Amino acid sequence: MDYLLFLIGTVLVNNVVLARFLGLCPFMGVSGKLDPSIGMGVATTLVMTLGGISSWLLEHYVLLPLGIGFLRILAYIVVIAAMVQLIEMIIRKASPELYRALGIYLPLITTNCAVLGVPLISVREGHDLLQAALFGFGSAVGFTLVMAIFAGLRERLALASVPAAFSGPPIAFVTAGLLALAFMGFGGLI
Amino acid sequence: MSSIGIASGPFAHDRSSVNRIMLHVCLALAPATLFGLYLFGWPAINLWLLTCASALATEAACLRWLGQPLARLQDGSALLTGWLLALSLPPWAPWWIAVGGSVFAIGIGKQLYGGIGQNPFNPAMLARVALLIAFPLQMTTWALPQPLGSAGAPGFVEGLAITFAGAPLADGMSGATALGHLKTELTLGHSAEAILAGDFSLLAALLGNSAGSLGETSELLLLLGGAWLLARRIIHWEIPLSMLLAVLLLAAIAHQINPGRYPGGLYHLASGGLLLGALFIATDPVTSPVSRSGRLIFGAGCGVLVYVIRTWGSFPEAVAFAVLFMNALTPLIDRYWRPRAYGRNARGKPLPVGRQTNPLNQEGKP
Amino acid sequence: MFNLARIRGGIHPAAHKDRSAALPIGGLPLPPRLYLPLRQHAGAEALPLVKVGDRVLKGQLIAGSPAEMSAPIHAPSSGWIVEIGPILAPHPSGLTVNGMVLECDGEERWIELDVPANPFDESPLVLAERVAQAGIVGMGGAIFPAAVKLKQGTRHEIKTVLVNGSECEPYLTCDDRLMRERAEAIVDGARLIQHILRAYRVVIAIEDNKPEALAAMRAASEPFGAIEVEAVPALYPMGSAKQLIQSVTGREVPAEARSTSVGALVHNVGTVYAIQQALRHGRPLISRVVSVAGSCVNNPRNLEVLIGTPAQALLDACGGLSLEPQRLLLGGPMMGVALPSLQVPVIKGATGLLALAPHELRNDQASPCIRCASCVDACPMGLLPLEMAARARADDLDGASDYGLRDCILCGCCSYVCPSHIPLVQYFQYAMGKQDERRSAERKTEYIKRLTEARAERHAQEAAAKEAVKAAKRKPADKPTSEVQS
Amino acid sequence: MLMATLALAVMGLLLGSGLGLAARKFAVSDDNPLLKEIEGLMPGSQCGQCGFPGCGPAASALVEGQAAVTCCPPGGVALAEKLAELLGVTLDAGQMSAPLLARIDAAQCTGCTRCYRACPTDAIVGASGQIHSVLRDACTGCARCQEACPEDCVALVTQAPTLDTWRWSKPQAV
Repeated sequence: MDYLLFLIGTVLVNNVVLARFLGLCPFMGVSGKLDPSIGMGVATTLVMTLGGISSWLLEHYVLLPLGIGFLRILAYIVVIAAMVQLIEMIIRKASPELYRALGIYLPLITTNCAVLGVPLISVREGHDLLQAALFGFGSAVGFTLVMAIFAGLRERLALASVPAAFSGPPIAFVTAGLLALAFMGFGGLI
Repeated sequence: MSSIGIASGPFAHDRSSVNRIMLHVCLALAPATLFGLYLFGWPAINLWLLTCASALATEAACLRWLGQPLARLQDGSALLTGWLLALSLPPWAPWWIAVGGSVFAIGIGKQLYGGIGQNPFNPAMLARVALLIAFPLQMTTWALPQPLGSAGAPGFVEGLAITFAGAPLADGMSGATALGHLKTELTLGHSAEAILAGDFSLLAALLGNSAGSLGETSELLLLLGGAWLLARRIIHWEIPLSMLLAVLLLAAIAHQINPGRYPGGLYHLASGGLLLGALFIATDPVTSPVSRSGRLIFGAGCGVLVYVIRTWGSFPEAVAFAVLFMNALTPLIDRYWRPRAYGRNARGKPLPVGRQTNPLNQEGKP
Repeated sequence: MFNLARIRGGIHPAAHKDRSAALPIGGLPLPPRLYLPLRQHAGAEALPLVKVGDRVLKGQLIAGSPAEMSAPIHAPSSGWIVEIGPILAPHPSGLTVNGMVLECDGEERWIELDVPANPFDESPLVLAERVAQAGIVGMGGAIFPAAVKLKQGTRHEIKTVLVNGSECEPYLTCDDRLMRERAEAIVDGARLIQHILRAYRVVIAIEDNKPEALAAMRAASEPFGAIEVEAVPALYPMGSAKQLIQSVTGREVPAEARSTSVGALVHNVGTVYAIQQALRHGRPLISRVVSVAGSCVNNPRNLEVLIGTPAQALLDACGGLSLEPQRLLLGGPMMGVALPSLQVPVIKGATGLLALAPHELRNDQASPCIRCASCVDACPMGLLPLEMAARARADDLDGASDYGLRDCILCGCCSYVCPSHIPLVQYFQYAMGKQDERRSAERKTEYIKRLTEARAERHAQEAAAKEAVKAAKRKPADKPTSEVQS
Repeated sequence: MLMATLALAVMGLLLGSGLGLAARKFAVSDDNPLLKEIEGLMPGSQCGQCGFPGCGPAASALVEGQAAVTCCPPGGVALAEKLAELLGVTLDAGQMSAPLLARIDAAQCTGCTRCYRACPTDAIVGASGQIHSVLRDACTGCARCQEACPEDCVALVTQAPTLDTWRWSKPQAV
């Protein structure tokens, strides 16, 4: 039950995009169409969950025992970047379709600040291994949820007659703000 | 190779129009509004007039600025937005809440997206949430009902002072809403049953004689208006039904488990803006799904969120948040829950040729 | 009644049928000239078989069908062919179509008709061929060659022949009057079709707002057990084949399939009557019943009209116009088309001629969609008209297709109920036209590619042949050596 | 310090070799399938209206982004839309001009067969000494015949709409 609440909390209440403001570049960049945004979300979920686990292992079995915690950011980046490379290769081999859909955004996952930020937050909060994994997974699910919602909204906006001055990114930013407003309702749930 | 100006059929029409729909909704809101205005007196009347007028003014300014025909003002949508916003505000709120809310609702919530029909979020609820977060104090100061002409009721001039000069409410004049009261008392460790037994009267709540925003007080009059809209087929039945059922069901289950912590379904139904939301706000066609299954899901989602946020969240009232969140989900619902097309299965594939059987109606006479 | 399935959606437009339905089918004086488009049917244009100046007799074949998917055209009256060339088409564009102009001599002299003895003794294919030769097309407005449908039907197991007497379009009463006045002939025609298709049963489906037609058809079909007359609810678009099949048999025609795949075939009562006339009396299709109605017409009624009669003559026969109509329509107000002028002729698929005043018409001032979903509720096909139109507007043709454009029957229910007065059907027509354009461009590219390849191959062969000739010329000199080698 | 350097070096070594192995295991051949696909889409009449020597070079120019998706008049809007989708660019349909077709002025034609021989798609029919005419369905509007004609009697014209090519226009925007 605790873990379930923990998960809901990470997905909705402390949503990685709308409450922590991490991962904003893919949030704006890949959300034009629904299918790629869900693909991006799935890829990110994979990376973040694995990233959560591997960085926890790195933290507790390498960095802390060796007393080199100050290298945390550097080490995390190296591990996560390597993992993204690996996943990119696998996707390219397994599903050229998905690879073409995600295009240049797959390497972008490396520089998705959420991918680095989530493990760092996880360490700061002192999670255990399961919590770290859940935290990574939950954050990514929250990310995917928001991506999907936002992509759905943007697909509709593409058909709306938005005034010329606001069409495109401006109205997308306004919408993102209003979406965050809607998510504020979850405040205090956990 | 083209045909500019050549009209295509059909040439007949059922004479429906957007402004008739909007005016029907306004008319359905009228009884509950009039009663609310009577209950809360002159400040409420000022507030209501101010909100509607500033909504119309904002709409007119935006139409002018965007170079659209001013005749669009007549479609009644801006009036309805202002009206709904007024109904969701504390009745004695100061003037700038009304004006600011209207400008936000029409300007950002609606015209920024291109005007009527283009907005993804319900403008009135957007404004209410924005106001609630920006001005929590003003948005949660509830006047107690003081019907026009009753002893303590403010007169016309005092009403103006309350609305425009920000005259502070006297101590005896303000109170908490039923939901807010319950929330506060629960955190103090009292049991729900005891709290409700002491202060909550179902009958008063249904009739509307309790603190709250202008439009959420008289449940019976709201039901009356909603039933009329349903009968005129202006709104669909799916959203109100599934939304109310979801709240009732969750409340009943929770009440069974722990009556000391969770009040029953009727309490939820009769308090706050649930009925106003279910009948008039969630049913806004622009921001709700178009298919029947989609509307059922939308309503149920609203209901669940209302209950969850009311019970465990930090806000005592949740209709606005729930509606906004489900508004955001509407494009996805519309995409995945479509009606089944003739000759196709639910997933959009053609029905198999030749091996179709219908148990209800075989070939030939039964 | 109780075994009828409910169809989805649909609308109940005001019928406006009373005035024209009250009067019997009338005639009109022979017009001086008849205008005969060479294409009054779906498929290939008919080819003229006569020359300018030729004298023709009533019922004489004057244009033949070049393909299976076509229909021949017969002279509606006797006279001379005075012109073969472009004439104004009964089409909203106001463009012309190839056609013939027949100057009537007023004698109405028939050609000698080949009257078959007993059609029930003949084989189905022979009968279907006779229908083809009579130039009969779907008279409910679909203008699909009737014989093609019959021949397709003979290749499938047809359980139910549906005779479509629903006539769901407002204003139109031509089928209603035809059923009241010529019930025996229609029942006879239905039996002939049953014979051709070897169908198990025939259902004559009539909307329940036509009690007289129902009574007349019931009386006429009394002696024949296999023929049922069924009242279907008055609901537009009940007359659409898919909806009628669902309503009567309870089965849906699978998407992208024909109605024969569920063992049903639908023919309009007008078509059935024309088939009966052809098979019993040898008469080709040269006239039809047309409803002349609308509030601008002085005396709305049904007229039996020779094909090719200009619209103006019909209005004159109904007492002329009481006021200037806002719009002239060929067909009903839901699926009919606006006419460019009163000079256009009546064609085989013309069900009605309407002269409508402004108060009977849709408001042309569209406002933005408010997603009220009225169109979704009204759509008899279960589609999402608002999404289709939004995508058509953004030129997202694949998106529009995905939201149902591929299944749309253009019935217009969505437009009828739209509170924003959005011309949804025109958006669909536009998108379908674009798709059509795209397809024909693809076909052309394909064709050009084939031509280019063929040309390249021919050039290669020619070059090879030249090379061979050259080699042959050289050969004699080479010959001795090759012999030595071998 | 040493520890930190060592740890990072070991990590880099391990991850690098892991990635190297993976790259070998999940290797994908790198030739561009796009080029073939686009070549297949082109009309193949080598008419040269795009400004490239033929359909093949045009396809590679398209892949490299040197040519606009609207460069092929014979392919029309249909081809442009497909190319735009394949290449991931947005198409402004307004850029496409209406397709032109050749028309031979019968009064001036001497039946010299030069246009007939120049036509890359065999769209001109007629024997020597007889008046030639153009087949609508096969003409790409490439203007080769116009260049070849000694009498200057070939004109490139837009098609007049007929009932078959007439289309409904988009309703005026709301």
